[in-house]
Amino acid sequence: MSLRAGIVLFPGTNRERDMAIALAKVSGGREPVMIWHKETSLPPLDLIVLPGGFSHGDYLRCGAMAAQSPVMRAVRDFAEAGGHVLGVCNGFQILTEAGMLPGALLRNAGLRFLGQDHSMRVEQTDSIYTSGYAQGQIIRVVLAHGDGNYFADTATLDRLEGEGQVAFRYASPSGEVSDATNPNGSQRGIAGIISANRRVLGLMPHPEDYVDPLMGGEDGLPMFAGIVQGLAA
Amino acid sequence: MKAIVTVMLKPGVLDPQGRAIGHALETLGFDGIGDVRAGKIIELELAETDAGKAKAAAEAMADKLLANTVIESYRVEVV
Amino acid sequence: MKAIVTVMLKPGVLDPQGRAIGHALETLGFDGIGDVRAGKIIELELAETDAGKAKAAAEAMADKLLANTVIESYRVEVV
Amino acid sequence: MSARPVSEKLAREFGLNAEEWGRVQTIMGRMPSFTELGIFSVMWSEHCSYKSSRIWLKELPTKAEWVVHGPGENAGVVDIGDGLTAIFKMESHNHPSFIEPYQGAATGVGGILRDVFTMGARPIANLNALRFGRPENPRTKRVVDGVVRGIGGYGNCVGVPTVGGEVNFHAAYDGNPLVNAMTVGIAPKDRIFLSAAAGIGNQVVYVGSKTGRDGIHGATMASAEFDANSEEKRPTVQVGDPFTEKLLIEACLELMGTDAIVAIQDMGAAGLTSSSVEMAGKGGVGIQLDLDSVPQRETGMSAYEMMLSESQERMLIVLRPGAEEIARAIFEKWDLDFAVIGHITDTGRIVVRHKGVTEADIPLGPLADEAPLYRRPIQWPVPLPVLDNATITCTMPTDQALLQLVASPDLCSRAWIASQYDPAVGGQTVKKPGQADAAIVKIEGSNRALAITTDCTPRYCQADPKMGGMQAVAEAWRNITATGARPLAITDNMNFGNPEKPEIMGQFAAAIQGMAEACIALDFPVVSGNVSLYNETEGKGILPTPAIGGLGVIEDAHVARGIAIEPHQDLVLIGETAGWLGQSLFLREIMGREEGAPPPVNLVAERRNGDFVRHQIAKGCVHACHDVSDGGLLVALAEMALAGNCGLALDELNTAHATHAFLFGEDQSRYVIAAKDASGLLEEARTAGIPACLLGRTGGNELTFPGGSSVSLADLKEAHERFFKTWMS
Ligand SMILES: Nc1ncnc2c1ncn2[C@@H]1O[C@H](COP(=O)(O)OP(=O)(O)O)[C@@H](O)[C@H]1O
Ligand SMILES: [Mg+2]
Repeated sequence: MSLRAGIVLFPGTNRERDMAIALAKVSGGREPVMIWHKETSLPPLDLIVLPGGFSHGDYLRCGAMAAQSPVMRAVRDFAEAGGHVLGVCNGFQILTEAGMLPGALLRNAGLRFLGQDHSMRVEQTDSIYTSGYAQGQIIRVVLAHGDGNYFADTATLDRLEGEGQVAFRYASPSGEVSDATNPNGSQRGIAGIISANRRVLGLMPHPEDYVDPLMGGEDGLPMFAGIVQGLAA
Repeated sequence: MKAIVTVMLKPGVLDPQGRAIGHALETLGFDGIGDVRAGKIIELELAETDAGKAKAAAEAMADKLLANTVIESYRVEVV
Repeated sequence: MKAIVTVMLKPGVLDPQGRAIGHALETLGFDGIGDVRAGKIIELELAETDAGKAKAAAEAMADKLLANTVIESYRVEVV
Repeated sequence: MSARPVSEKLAREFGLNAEEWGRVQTIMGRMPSFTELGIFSVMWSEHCSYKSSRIWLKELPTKAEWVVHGPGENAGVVDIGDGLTAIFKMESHNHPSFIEPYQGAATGVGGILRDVFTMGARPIANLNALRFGRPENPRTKRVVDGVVRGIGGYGNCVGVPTVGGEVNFHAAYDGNPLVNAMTVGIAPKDRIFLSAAAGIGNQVVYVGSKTGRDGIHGATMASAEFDANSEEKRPTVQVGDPFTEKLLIEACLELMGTDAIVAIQDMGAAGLTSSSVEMAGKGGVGIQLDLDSVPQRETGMSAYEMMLSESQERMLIVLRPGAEEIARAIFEKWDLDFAVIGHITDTGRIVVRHKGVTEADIPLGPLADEAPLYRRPIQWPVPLPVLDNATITCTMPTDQALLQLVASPDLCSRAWIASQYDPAVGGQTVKKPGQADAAIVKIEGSNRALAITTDCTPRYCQADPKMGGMQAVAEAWRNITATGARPLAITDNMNFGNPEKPEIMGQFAAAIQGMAEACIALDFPVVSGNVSLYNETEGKGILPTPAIGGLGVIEDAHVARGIAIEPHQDLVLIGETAGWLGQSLFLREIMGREEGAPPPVNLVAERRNGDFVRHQIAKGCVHACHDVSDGGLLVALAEMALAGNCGLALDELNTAHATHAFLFGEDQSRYVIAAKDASGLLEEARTAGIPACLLGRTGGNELTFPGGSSVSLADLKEAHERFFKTWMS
């Protein structure tokens, strides 16, 4: 099946190619459409991706200005109508700034940009994004962010945990989750969360950068394969 | 008029930057340093000449864009 | 006492952040927006109880660490 | 700055000497205006005119079948096959980075990116070659922190992966850190954009950011020594805006997809002045600028200020007739300034108009051709004498010496730095920092990949500038070779002290000679570069540092090798080992001596050994490969073990040399190869007359040395990672 995916381009977006390559890889080479942030309506799509980058330079707060883009109204409508939206890194920040996912992403606790590999644990598998993994599976991903420190108040965190909305947590390669395995100070080691209806996922790490052993790994591939499978069903 | 919007993290939100600054100041030999909080300040030149209206406008800007009220609080001053 | 250090880019120094904020506010439909400058604010709790001394200490901190005086200027207020 | 009376005194202040001032007056045939004097002074600064270095740079070989554009353009261009070219250059931002480390380094990255995309290339990789003062110097830490943050802050935001570089520490850089940034881009061979203006009447268009009073006289500052008053030069610091740069890249590449552009040039050092003078000068035409139309960030700017401003993220374009609307629409889409600020004339002059006044009217030919050119007095360096190994008795056990070496600032893990950069954005990075001797970046949509490295060993250059220059080129060639790629060409960044001192000019000339010999012997021409002189503070110069940025190509990225070993493999050493300890890190770090001649490079052996290694990799006989450089053989082996998280055991040595000399000597042209079964490779080496010997086997959790001592991988890793962790905590 060929996936109709759209990638939103904000000024300063820079991981749209990485994402397009990953999506094309699982959809028989079909390239996703690129959607400019000034658009107000969307073509028919199965999936919208908000990719990584530094939208508007990450000035003021990461994702804050992008969340106010004209296109975001259409993205929100799409999600409210049950559409699937994936936000990675800057895309995750935009989703929280737009209020489409709870919480916020603060400056990394170490106050430095993190450009490195890290492991994360798959915390739930009942979404198209996570169904390709086993519960508790440890996957290796690329981190590339300065503001990935997930914050929400305790009530929100408890609700997310209770509803199975914590999708990924930072972990050691052997699967432990502790302060020592938390690269950026995120509350409860949260690397990604999913909406209650399991259709909107936001995560800081970059699964799209590990879809080819040549580039160092393919632990991200099951996410994209799962998306295609899920949306074909 | 000029509106000055000061944006600080809310009290319950950990402020690693403030903490790092406090730590660095101590390392530099300054003492008697308690809590340190880091925030942002945005100074806006506004065409508006009525102080009340300018303040209201700046507050609207803060609500909409300048502050993220999930984690931040703000105050507006008009000069 | 509490010292509030406000750090802004010196006049004439490019402020890409301020520019982007101004632009975003215009896109959001706010009008009459002139120059926008973005800066930092650092609030310090100090054990010092003498206002003059607290101010002097905060100024020393700003010179040494809080401001990059090559491109930034600061002001200190004690409350 | 308001206009001041023009006089010889002012000319001096602007950095022109008496003779140059005389020449300005002759060219003009009258007293120049304030703005005109400003234009002459920046165009004739060392930074823009290469007046001390040009005659020597001519000695570098610049041609090969695969060279499309050599030095003279914004960046060098080489053919990499499949109708594509790689466009690359390295550039220094040394002085700004000392004054304001974050912004200095950031704008350095921004500047070199523009040199590359101005030619039509999409930037695909950044590298940086950094030299800092002693870690003990309290200032060094702040400089390192700021420079690393600045490089990351800019490169990460523009979305170009930072894939490599190098770092050294030495007291000679205490007051003069070096920040050399390199960018590599890719462009179709038939869509390369040059800067020579053409077409009388064509519009000259300004795009990007607005002009402010930033960095006025930056070019002259970069051409002056620091003194105790250099604090006062601080207002020339520029702030970079990587967000605008990202938009500028996209907008320029979009415009380059149309046929709107006749010529395009970034505004680098000396901004509007050098870009307009160079474009018109190269095209043999004239140019008229109307400064009233220049997008301005500040009010009341004078012609002088606008002509000399070094505000970042700006470009100058000559458009084809009728292309204005297409171009304007693209830049408006990307929210960038766009303004027609002049036109091409047939006068052979640059004419600058502002508020109805002609502020400058200068003949371009003389401004460029009659620019001063100096054959400065030279005192040729006397290389240090060869160190007698017999004077080195080492009682430190091998394991301890290794641990101490890998923990030293020049050899320790660079992960603390590299992990603040995004190495992966773009999704094409095959080998990231630390994984291979050269970074490997694939070309999207193809199996082809580039191998990219930066190299220089300044302590060798200090001891013998000619041999040091040769070694730097050879090491770049070797690092590319060790990945299996075919070396194509280099860019260079010549960082030296005050050229008015004969001994400094001697270092410069000797380094060039060594580089040229290596380039010729290795078919590795120079296609672009940069010269940074006057790297002195209060009369104290840096180590001569001819940084080399090397580029190679490999047809199939899958064939590229890294340095990581795995268990059950043979370890083979290729190349001759004489146990050369002079200028080695062992001598400095373990024996506390900085002495002797550097290891000689035998260019014939270099080429022969390298060609053999590359051939073996192409045949699939090599699992991992690492060149032997700083720290010698045992450090190379330790790095392979750390990269693969795999131990190794060395056989007893079969050598006449002392153990420490064999294990830590820095003889050149050597590689360590790990292979499943090395017997065939050893046999082929014997037949080909290549020195090769079996060193031992991989496996286990420790490194076992001749004599039986050992180090655990865990201890090795701890030692390797300790320095930055402790220093920066
Ligand atoms: N050391 C060098 N070796 C070879 N070419 C050089 C060297 N230094 C400068 N060049 C060449 O001289 C030209 C001018 O360089 P530069 O002034 O750095 O350019 P820009 O104006 O872009 O800063 C470029 O083509 C550059 O490649
Ligand atoms: Mg240039």
